[in-house]
Amino acid sequence: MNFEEHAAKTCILAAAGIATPQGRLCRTPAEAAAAVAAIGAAVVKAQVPAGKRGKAGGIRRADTAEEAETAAGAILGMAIAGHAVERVLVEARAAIAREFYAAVLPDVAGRCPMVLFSTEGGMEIEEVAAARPEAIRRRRVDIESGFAIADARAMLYGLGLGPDVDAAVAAVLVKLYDAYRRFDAELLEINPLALLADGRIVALDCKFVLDDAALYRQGEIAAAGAGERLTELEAKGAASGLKFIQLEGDVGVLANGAGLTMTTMDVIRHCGGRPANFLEIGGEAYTKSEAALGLVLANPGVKSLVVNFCGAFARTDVMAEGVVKAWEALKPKIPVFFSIHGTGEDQAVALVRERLGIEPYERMEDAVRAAVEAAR
Amino acid sequence: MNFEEHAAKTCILAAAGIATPQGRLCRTPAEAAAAVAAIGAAVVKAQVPAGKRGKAGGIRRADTAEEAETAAGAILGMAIAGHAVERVLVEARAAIAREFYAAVLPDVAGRCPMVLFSTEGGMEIEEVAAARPEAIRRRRVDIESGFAIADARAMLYGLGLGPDVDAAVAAVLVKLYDAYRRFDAELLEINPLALLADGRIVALDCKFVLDDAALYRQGEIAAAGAGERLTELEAKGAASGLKFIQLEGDVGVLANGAGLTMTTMDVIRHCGGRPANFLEIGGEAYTKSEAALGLVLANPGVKSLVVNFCGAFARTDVMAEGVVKAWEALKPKIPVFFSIHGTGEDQAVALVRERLGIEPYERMEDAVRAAVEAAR
Amino acid sequence: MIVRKTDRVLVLGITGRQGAFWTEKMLACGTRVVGGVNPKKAGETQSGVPVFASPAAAQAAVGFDVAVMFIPPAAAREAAVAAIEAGAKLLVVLTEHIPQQDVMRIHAAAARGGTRIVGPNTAGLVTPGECFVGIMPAFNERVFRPGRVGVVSRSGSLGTLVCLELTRAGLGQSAFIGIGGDPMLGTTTRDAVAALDRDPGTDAVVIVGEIGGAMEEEAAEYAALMKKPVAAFIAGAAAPPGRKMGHAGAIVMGDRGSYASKRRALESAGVAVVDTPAEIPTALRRRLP
Amino acid sequence: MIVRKTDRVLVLGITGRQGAFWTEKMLACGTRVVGGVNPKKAGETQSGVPVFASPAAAQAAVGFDVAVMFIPPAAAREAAVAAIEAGAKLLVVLTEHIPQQDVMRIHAAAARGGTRIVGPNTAGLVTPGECFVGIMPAFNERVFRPGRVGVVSRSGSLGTLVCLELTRAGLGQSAFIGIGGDPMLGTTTRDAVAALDRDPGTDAVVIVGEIGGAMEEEAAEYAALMKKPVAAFIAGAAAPPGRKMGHAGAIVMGDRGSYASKRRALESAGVAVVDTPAEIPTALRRRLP
Repeated sequence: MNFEEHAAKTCILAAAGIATPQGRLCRTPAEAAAAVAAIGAAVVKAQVPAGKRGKAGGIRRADTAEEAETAAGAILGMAIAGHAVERVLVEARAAIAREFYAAVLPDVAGRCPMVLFSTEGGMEIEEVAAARPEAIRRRRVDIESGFAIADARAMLYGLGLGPDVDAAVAAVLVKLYDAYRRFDAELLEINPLALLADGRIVALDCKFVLDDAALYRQGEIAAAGAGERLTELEAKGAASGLKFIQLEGDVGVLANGAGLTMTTMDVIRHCGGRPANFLEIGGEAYTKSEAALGLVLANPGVKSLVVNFCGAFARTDVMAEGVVKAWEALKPKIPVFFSIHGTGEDQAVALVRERLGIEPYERMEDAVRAAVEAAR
Repeated sequence: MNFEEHAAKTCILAAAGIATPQGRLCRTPAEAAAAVAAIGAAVVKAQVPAGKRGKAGGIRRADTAEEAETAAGAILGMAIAGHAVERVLVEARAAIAREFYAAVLPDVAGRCPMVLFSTEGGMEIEEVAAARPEAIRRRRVDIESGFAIADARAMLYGLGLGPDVDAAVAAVLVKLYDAYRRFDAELLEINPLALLADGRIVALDCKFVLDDAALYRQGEIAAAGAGERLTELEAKGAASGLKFIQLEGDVGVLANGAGLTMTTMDVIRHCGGRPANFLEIGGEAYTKSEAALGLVLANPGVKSLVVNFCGAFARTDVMAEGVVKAWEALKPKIPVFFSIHGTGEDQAVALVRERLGIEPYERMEDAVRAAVEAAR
Repeated sequence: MIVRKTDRVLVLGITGRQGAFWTEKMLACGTRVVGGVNPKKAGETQSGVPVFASPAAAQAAVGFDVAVMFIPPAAAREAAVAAIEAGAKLLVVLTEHIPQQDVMRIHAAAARGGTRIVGPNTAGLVTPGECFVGIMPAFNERVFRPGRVGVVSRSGSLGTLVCLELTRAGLGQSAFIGIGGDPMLGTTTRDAVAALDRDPGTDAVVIVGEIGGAMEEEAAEYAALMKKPVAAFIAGAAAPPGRKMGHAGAIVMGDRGSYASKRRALESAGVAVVDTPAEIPTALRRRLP
Repeated sequence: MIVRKTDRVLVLGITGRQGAFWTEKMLACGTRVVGGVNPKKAGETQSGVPVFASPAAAQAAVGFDVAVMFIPPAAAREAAVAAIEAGAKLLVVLTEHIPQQDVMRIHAAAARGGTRIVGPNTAGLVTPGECFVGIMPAFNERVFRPGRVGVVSRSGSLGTLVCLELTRAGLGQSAFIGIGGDPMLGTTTRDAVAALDRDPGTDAVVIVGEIGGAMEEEAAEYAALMKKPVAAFIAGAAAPPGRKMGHAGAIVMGDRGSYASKRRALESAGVAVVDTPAEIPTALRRRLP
């Protein structure tokens, strides 16, 4: 779950005790103008759960209330990475001496958290990594012993920040790591972390991604997250406990398990067709094939359908029963092509044959090819 | 600055380490349905910076995704205490054993913070105070020594909650007080604070009001606050650093100082008229009379205007100069009635007389009476 | 809290624009300003008055009774506590918008140090013909004249208008006590009314109140026992509920702090509550012996 | 991580619906299940197997080599650490949706205890004709047949399809290693490929990969040095970027984890990458001696 900048700052950094600029969340140009009147020269920043807002024109400076009104007027209503901008964060500007980068993220190879710090703040860390890899300090953390001030000081050793800045940045890194742990972050990044002209260290931006699997124990902050922007059908899928992703193609897909579903989509593409959706009914969700088929068929672009079952844990007879029921109830006008194997196969094939009068294909590739041709 | 329930929970209680139910913030009925699918039986609650949402129909139960869709559909778009409901908090329900009340607020008489606790949670504390005042425990806090576990235990003594609940509630009260101090609360209230059937203590609702005067040092959380919902003109006023409140009357008011402005409004009412606004140009704002007059005149309901100056710190000549300039620029078609006294009076009166050809009234009551009659 | 010309006054923030301006005005009105504070300008003089590094340094060098603050909100707590700890008997806090918990800490320090606080967010104290401390037009003879009516006001601008009305009607003032527009004040309406009741130079009292809080109700309890006549005007009858009317203390929440509650309490106590400020002199005259 | 019928297996959460169901299946397939764990049902039996209060109790009483977890996400870390500390040589973590930082703590405990982790979010391990551990249809003879092809798969359902295709084509399997759909696994594609490379019963290897992460690229580095032929199918060529495709590990961020990157790496290493699962047997046959 992504958090928009303002939520990451007000929930995570504030709780961590990491300073951020004075800011106000505004919905209208008039509110933005009032905010600048209250806090002075500011930046006006689009609030969307996506990066690269600056490049998209979603970040502008405003020295006066009038400029804020203009800036907010331009940004509100923009679309950035598919997200309509509904709110802007108006945030006080201050004189910046230097910009750093700080983050905590999982190190897959080390199977542990990793703290990152760079004196090259303000640009994409991938660009820094490509251009000046030596500018990035990395430190793997033993998750059981934690990350202490001494670890932070060791990371900063030799960067020549000076004792005051060293101490202040080390304190921020420790707080950042503690917040990463406390709030079950998948990613917690401050870029830039600014050293102000007056010596204070302030987080000018913040990216926080909450581990979806930890939501059950992070109920306190979950409501501040942006969630995924879902289409109406995707939300309906989520409401039925189904992971449904709506795509732009015309061949509907119903398969069990994430790997098999992706593969069905791939084979559709391989045969020259375009998949209309991803929809997983893996794990316990295999009992929900009736609702699942309803979703696939509600997608207006669908012209034909592939049902591809390969039962292991999931019983193909149970899944086929749901599909047949949904098919009889919805009476869709589109052709459907089956391939059924694994647990419960015989009963499942018999059911489809008798109730729908359809003969499943022996190979899923053949079922897919037929569906792709039918959609043309 | 009021915080809506979800913001109070995700920013303040989460940072304080006080548990809240799993929740999701939703903008559409489909999102609400998906949230219930994810978290189970829930309450759907209108998010507005106002109380008594339940009585207004802004809180409903939903056991299924379908019920959540219906409930959210009914609540979204409602208006509660003048606020359009744009978002609902969908929050997991749990079996509740008891409901308590806990709050920290300023005790004006003691000039110090006061912690409140009551075993009668879930109702308005004013109603409890009226019906069963003995059910409310109050404890003044010496702000320099703070509020410790021992203080909390002393408050709970004799309530018969049992040792486990006693300890858990005491811990919550200490955390609540610490959050009150840390986040410069004007009010921090949990009602109800629930003892669940499984023994956990969970905050089911939360009200947090941030001291506006402390905003400068609470920049980290300010963006999570709801701000005041302002009319377009009020926001324009705020953008000029002016406290403007738009009312439904027809006699515009321009006076210096909060007390004198309120009094001018009162005298308008006393004379049978209806004031069109509150607008303070007290303190340093006295130099902004030009912008201020623009605001007053932009209010479409205004049919006449009273300008009432009583200069002390504020110089009436400076204020009159601004008014004359604005009047000459805007050329309004409505009549204006002046009363001017105190610092700079002679120059101010001469200015109004010469440039506008208007003779100020000796007494503000007479100016007001004339304006009220002109507005009829 | 009636200031006298014998009171030695220390101006905190004396070298700022407002501090310097009002120090001149105070000196011109007879106020015994003995020094000012600005740690960065210690050793200099301002308006002929020595500048000290701290209230403690001022106390040691010249001694002071009253401190008055021209200090911005973010620095107010520290400055106030320093003045209290240096032994101020009276501290006049002009500053508006001090965070509430800082205000509580100032009050806690004052309670420990035995200092009386006036304010925060007051326009100050005036003893017409004698001296003043704050930002009131004490020098304006159309507004203030020496006399025997004591005025207590939450608002500076409205208090000025009321004194103007009194002066216009030939009623001079024994003292003007601006208690401040904040919700949590060191000196309440009741405290100020009681001080005027005890003051031999005061024959009658005017309460200039506002909606919000319960100070007028408390003062009414005291006024019920007074022999001196009391008149009152309460601002905010026409204010919409739930919104702060400029002053942080001026807000009606539910029934609390309402105009009706205050008027009812004062009238029950025998106070003459008038509808407009211009009616105050008449109302007072009727009750004066 | 090739399971053998001599391995003593402990089932954590044996009395739950899935735990009980799959214990029956494992026993029926020849797996040497020596016990289960449920603190509340210690002393009882399940499918003829004793239930213990903890992995430590089971180790003391009967001894075990492999533990397999039918445990919900919120309890997974505690259960896993208990099994590791009781001396599990191999821990099969079937559980999906374990919080990532709990996964890190499991891996940290495993590193200290010298335990190999398979998973999280794996469907388990199958040695056709011998035994299996997990939730795979090892009992289905249309899917699994003893043979000499080793299969490594992130996905259970797709791994099943691939084994079905091999069996259909007359190619039996030496071992199926489900490594799991999570992003941070105890056993990577490379680890599993290396194990099959060392296994004398394996003549060829099939990699069933997915978009997301860098495991296929790492495995390619190893495969480049292998003598045994390797074929691969990578799922997710048609997946939209930036979205999790059911598996937490299956997500393309920017270039990272893309289909193109994986295919390029594997082909450079001499691996036969096919477009559909059905092409795997043909591709393998071409390279087998």
